[in-house]
Amino acid sequence: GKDLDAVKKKGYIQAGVNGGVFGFGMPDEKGVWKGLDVDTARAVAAAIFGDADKVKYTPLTAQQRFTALQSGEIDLLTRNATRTLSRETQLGLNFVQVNYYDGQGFMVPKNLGVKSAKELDGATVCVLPGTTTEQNAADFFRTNNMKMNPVVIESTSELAKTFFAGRCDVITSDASQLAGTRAIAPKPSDYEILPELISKEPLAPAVRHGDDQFFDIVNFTVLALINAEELGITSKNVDEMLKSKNPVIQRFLGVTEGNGKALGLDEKWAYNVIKQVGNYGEVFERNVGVNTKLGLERGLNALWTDGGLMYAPPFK
Amino acid sequence: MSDNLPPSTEAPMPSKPPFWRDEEKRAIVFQVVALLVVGLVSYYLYSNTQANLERQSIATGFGFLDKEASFEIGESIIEYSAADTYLRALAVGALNTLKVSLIGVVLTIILGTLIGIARLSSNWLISRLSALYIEVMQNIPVLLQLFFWYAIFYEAFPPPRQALNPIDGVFLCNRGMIFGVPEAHAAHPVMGWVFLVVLIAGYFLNRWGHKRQDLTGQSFPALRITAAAAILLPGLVWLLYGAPTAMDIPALRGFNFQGGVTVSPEFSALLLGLVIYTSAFVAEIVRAGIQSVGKGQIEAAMAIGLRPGKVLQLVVLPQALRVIIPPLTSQMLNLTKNSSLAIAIGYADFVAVTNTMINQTGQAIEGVALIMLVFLFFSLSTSLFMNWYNKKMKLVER
Amino acid sequence: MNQPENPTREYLAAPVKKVGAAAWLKDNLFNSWYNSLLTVLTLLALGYIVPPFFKWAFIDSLWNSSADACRDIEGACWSIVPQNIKFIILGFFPEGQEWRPILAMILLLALVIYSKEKSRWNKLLAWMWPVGLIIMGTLMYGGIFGMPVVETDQWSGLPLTMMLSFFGMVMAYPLGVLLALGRQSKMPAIKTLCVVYIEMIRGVPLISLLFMSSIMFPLFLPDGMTIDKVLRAQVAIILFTAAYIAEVVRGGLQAMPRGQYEAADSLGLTYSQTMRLIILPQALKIVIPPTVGILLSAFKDTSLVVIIALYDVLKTTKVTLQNPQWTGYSTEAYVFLAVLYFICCYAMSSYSRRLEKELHTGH
Amino acid sequence: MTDTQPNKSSEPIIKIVGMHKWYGDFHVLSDINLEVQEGERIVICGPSGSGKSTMIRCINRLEEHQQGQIIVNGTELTNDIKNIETVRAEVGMVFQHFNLFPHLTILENLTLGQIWVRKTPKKQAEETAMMYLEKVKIAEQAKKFPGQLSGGQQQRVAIARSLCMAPEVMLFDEPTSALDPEMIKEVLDVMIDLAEEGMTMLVVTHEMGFAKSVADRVMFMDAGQIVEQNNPHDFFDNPQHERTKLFLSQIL
Amino acid sequence: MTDTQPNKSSEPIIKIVGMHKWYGDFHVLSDINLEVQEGERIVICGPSGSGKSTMIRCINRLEEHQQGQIIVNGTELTNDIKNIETVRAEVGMVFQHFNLFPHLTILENLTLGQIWVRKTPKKQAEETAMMYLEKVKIAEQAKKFPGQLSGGQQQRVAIARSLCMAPEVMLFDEPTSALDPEMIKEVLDVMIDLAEEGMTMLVVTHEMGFAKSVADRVMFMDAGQIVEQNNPHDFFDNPQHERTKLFLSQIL
Ligand SMILES: Nc1ncnc2c1ncn2[C@@H]1O[C@H](COP(=O)(O)OP(=O)(O)OP(=O)(O)O)[C@@H](O)[C@H]1O
Ligand SMILES: Nc1ncnc2c1ncn2[C@@H]1O[C@H](COP(=O)(O)OP(=O)(O)OP(=O)(O)O)[C@@H](O)[C@H]1O
Ligand SMILES: [Mg+2]
Ligand SMILES: [Mg+2]
Repeated sequence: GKDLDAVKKKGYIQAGVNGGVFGFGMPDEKGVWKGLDVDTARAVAAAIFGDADKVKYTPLTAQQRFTALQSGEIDLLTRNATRTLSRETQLGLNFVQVNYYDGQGFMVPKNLGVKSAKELDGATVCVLPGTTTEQNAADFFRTNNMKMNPVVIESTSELAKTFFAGRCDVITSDASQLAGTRAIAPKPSDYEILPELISKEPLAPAVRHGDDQFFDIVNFTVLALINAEELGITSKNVDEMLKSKNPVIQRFLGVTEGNGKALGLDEKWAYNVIKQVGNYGEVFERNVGVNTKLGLERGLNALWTDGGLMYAPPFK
Repeated sequence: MSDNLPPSTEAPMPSKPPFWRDEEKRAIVFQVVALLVVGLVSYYLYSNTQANLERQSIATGFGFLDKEASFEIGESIIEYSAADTYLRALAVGALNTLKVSLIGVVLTIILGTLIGIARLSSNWLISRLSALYIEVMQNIPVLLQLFFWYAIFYEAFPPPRQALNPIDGVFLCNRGMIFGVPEAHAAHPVMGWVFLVVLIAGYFLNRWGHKRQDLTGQSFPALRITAAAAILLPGLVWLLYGAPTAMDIPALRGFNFQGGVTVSPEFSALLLGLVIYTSAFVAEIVRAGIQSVGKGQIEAAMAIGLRPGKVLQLVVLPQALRVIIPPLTSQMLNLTKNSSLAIAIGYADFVAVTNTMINQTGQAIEGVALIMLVFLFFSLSTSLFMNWYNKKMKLVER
Repeated sequence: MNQPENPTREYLAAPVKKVGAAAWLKDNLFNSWYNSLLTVLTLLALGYIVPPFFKWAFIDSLWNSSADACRDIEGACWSIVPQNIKFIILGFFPEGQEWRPILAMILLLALVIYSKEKSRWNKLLAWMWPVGLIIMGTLMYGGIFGMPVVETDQWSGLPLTMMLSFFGMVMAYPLGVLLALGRQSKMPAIKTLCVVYIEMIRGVPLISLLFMSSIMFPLFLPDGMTIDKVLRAQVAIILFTAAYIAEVVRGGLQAMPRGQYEAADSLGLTYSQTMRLIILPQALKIVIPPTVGILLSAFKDTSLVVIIALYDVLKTTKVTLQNPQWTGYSTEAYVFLAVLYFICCYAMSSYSRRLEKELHTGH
Repeated sequence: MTDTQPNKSSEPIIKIVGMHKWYGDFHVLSDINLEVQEGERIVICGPSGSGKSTMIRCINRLEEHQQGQIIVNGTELTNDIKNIETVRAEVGMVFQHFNLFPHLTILENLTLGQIWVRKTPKKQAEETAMMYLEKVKIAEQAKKFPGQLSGGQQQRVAIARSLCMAPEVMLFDEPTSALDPEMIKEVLDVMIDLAEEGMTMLVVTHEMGFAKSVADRVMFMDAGQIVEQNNPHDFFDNPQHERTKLFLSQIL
Repeated sequence: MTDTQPNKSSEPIIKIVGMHKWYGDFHVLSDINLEVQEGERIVICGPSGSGKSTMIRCINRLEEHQQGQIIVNGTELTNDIKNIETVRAEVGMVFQHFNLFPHLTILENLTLGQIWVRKTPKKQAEETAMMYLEKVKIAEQAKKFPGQLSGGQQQRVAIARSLCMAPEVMLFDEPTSALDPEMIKEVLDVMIDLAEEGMTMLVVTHEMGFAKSVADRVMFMDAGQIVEQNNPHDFFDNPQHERTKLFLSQIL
């Protein structure tokens, strides 16, 4: 397809990322991009070029992101965008496999004594202006016949500080962000995330309409990450796995040829992805897992075998 | 005296040069070309945009404005809830912008004038501090200053449960300043009307006072009398109605104070930030204006025996104003435009509301166009007024 | 006139002037009752603010430590700056190539300092600026002399701020002059176009233009054609700045006495010669101080590009603050930025004031 | 010093005794003693920088003196604001550069002081103003603004503005030196009229023709001191001091 | 009208026929007819606002006339840019306020027109410039800036600047009225020199001594019309019109 050809001709992928969300897409103090979304883009580069470093990043605001993809400024959007019907249809985008299942939640200071979001009538709510965060919060309060006072601040760090200083009673955002926010609290144990999730936010990378081959590659790259975890292949053991007698693994890693050709890639594509980026579990733990500052549980993002939603189709 | 005839046809007319060397015709050709170029470029961009919108199947038009906004806005002058339309949400934003700009402009002029005068003070400390204030405030981006003031508001004040209560009915906490207002009572509208009547009467009294001064030379304390009446007469009405004292006192209920009137920290921080930043510029303008009035003018005024206050009022200020007004106008416009940074500290101004709207509807073109239109409207109306005023103030010269 | 010494003249020393600290205080701080009151109030206010701030900033503070060490202190954690300085100042510029933006900034600084002296303002200098900026651009972009290419999307931090404002200024200047001339023109169509442009641009906030450039501009272009993000922001800044320059230059043009035009006309100079040789050299000189003022606001205003996700110093600082380790220390980071901006702006503004004085005493 | 007081004996309207003034360390005026009788017309001349302006500006306290006494019409000039106002209302001053108020019409320029200082009713103030405008022969310009008048006209307005306050004394500081030759005559004519009406006048000027024809006394200042004063006849024909002779030889 | 053309017969270098000019509705110049022969020296006088400046400014198109013809050295002044440039290069103008270019040195002021209009090489232009500077006797000031010269010197530079363009005609608009009396002489001397060399000159001035000694013809204008013109002798001694008589009585 034309997008894939253009990417191959350029020799790198131009990826649109958030640029300001720790754990998902943000440069570190050396200016190196880090995060789950970033690793997704790197995986795609590894699949196409055999080199995960063949990515250039374009930080985008919420308003810019879809136009940037439509106008061809970027090839791939991995910027924690929620997959919705209208975006797929009206905006001319194709979302691929979800790489993070999120949902909007609330966090409160424990000393408020609030145990459920339903008890928040009349509360002052700190809101990060996402695309639908404000709307979701308003909808939730309206359906439950409660009143809210929003305080909408553009930047996560400012918003977090404001919340910790007590300007708001409660903060609402995607659950992934809430966990991160709690992590940076002066005393994290003083805060708790309420059980309700008031929205479904399946975050997925997206490509333009019009190049199905490129769509397939991106889609299966994400799935390959999940599949590798299912198969127990990690970046550490992938070389040994090459020698595995398991035909599923052989097919997956390209020892048995066929998958690569079908996608129009090198047969070693999945091997490259896992070798250079790791499987989904590794990516998750590295960027957002319990041992990071964000400290997120796998939850919905665990493999289906562990009670999560991550499930890869057979690679054959 | 020469006769005032229109050009007659008898005298020889100047002969006509070839058109390419004719100044007037050249000018016409040049202008037509310029207009054509601008037109063509606009058309090109327009047609590209149309094509792009079509291709990406982006819906355009302002039809979305009467859809339900379905988001809440932190503060509003008019009634608003998430069930209202986008149009109303935008109106709330525009009013919020207007509110912070208007109050900001007034405070900025007052503060800026004070500091500008303080800069000229003979008190070393005061003039140095004003100079420092001006330097520091002018040279730090206003966005950073907004962060600073906002942080002060939410860090320095206690949470609502430990709210400061300096005077009865007034609470200070990190939710803002909440104060009690008298509960609605039949006396209030009457008091309002009486107040208004006193003001109008005061205006005429003042005019009468001037006339009397013109006639007799005696000045008349019309302002003082009006001020006294403006306080006493509504008070009298209040007493006549049986002195209703019921107050709508804010009380902590649930998470927040209920009742009373709240001034939010976001509004206060934005107002303070804008006022302090802009007043530094205004101070410099005022200082330059005052200094632009020649020493000779002041000496001449003193030489006819005017007191210092009158020298300032009758001679210095009217002349300084002419120098001050044009740059002051641009500073007022800057303040209005800078209020669009509100989004950084959570005040729901027009830009912030429009942003949310763009996020929800994806109508970026319309949103940006609306922002531009609204600000253009604010700016142009201010400029028009100021130009009119400036023309009025202009010195008549030969 | 050399006066003969006047025999009757005896010079007396001035009446004894009170000297010493006490007299100075009396003269400058307590020379009337309200001045005394003001002094006392001011001192009280200072006493209330300064010591706690001093304690926070200098006594209880840490200057270069890990983020964890900062958790236990009361005062400021300045460590956030040295620990992240590379990213805050230079952003994404590739490792190993840092010397390039640093050299470019030094070059710019040298150029600015060299231009300080009024005596050096000549044709040579007028050429040095564009050439200098081109060299800086080349240094940043690379691609020759074995310097690897660094795409504009990796330009960030302070160099980006400087580039946006200085390039913005240099490019906006001629455009602004043309607009000013257009606004003074006798041709109604040209005049109207210029007036509309200037008033439109001045009437809207810069952020709406930046929005335009980032969100809407791609829609203006034919399918598949994209323009570099930095360049788009740069264009928005240029268009914005040009409108302001136009107004300043117009002031200078209006200050030119009619006699200068007439003298030039009667020598037989054409319109463009008159402008180029007689009017503009004088008019532009008059407006140097307000022009520096515009440069200053351009410099401060570049901080608004955060709104379209360009990584100027403010954005790099904000990103640093996104890192959970450092999120709590935004005050310190912003104070650092404020000082950085203040130093740059103060240098420029005090220079412009000196210039104003110099130009004033000149003829 | 040759002292030729006119034959008047009453209390002098201006009395300066041992007055000194410094600008910083610079001793501008040194031991000035001067008595001016009512109706006297004094012309002050001297080289540039000799302190002429400073001296007459001290008389209505536009400058402060540091030593000695200045008594105007019985009121001594001290820091007392009340006294200063009294004196200023009695002493009119005409400046070299007119210093009309450009934002007010000619008429308003003339009524301003009357209304705010003298508390005269506006109508009456306007009548007075028109009277003086007629006296200086520009009544028809009353509604114009200063910027619309020629220099000579402006200076005449400035004189009228002072006269409106009905001052006891008029001070003129080089009133004609900013004017074109033809306008000088206009202004001098007005001043001669005034002199003939018996107004007390102190005039700093180098118009020696004027000095000769109207002055009761001509004073010569140099280096902050009054070097010589005499009646015009003796002053011009028979100057006593070398310095005066030199000065006169240069300007005549 | 008494017409005393000098005894020359060739085609006139300036010819104005039935020229009218309006400012808006105000009829400034009415039916002006004038012929100037090469080498003629004409002095124009008249009361303020009578249109003297306007008339000579029409001659090099600083003002546009609406009716009638102005022909300079065979070229008619119309909207044609080419013609305007031709005429301006042939007509030099000296203004009351000199209008030197303050940002250029004296030398640069003089070479500017030569280099850009006449396309003379710089070196040659400088030589010409120095020659004229010597003629007006300020060659030693060539490297200075206008702000550093006195008014009289500036006006002489302005004259030299015009001369550098080797004009056929020189227009002077009250060239001495912004000057001090002593400087007036300097400038008049230069103008007399020019007159003696046979330069065609139109001079608006009220220096009647100058008019008497050098003018071939003196013109009196009033209310936008040429009221009277004559040789200086007859003009001053025997003016025909009442208006002229009145005017002369005032200024002489
Ligand atoms: N504000 C001031 N500070 C310091 N020195 C001053 C000040 N004003 C005037 N002088 C000095 O005082 C001296 C007397 O000045 P003054 O103006 O009285 O002279 P003058 O006799 O009026 O001269 P001129 O004829 O030039 O007006 C001069 O040497 C002047 O430089
Ligand atoms: N641009 C203009 N617009 C309108 N009226 C003008 C303009 N320029 C001059 N006038 C009027 O035209 C008349 C003639 O002006 P002009 O300058 O030619 O007079 P002048 O004879 O040169 O007077 P002066 O001796 O004062 O220089 C005057 O009444 C003047 O007010
Ligand atoms: Mg003086
Ligand atoms: Mg004239």
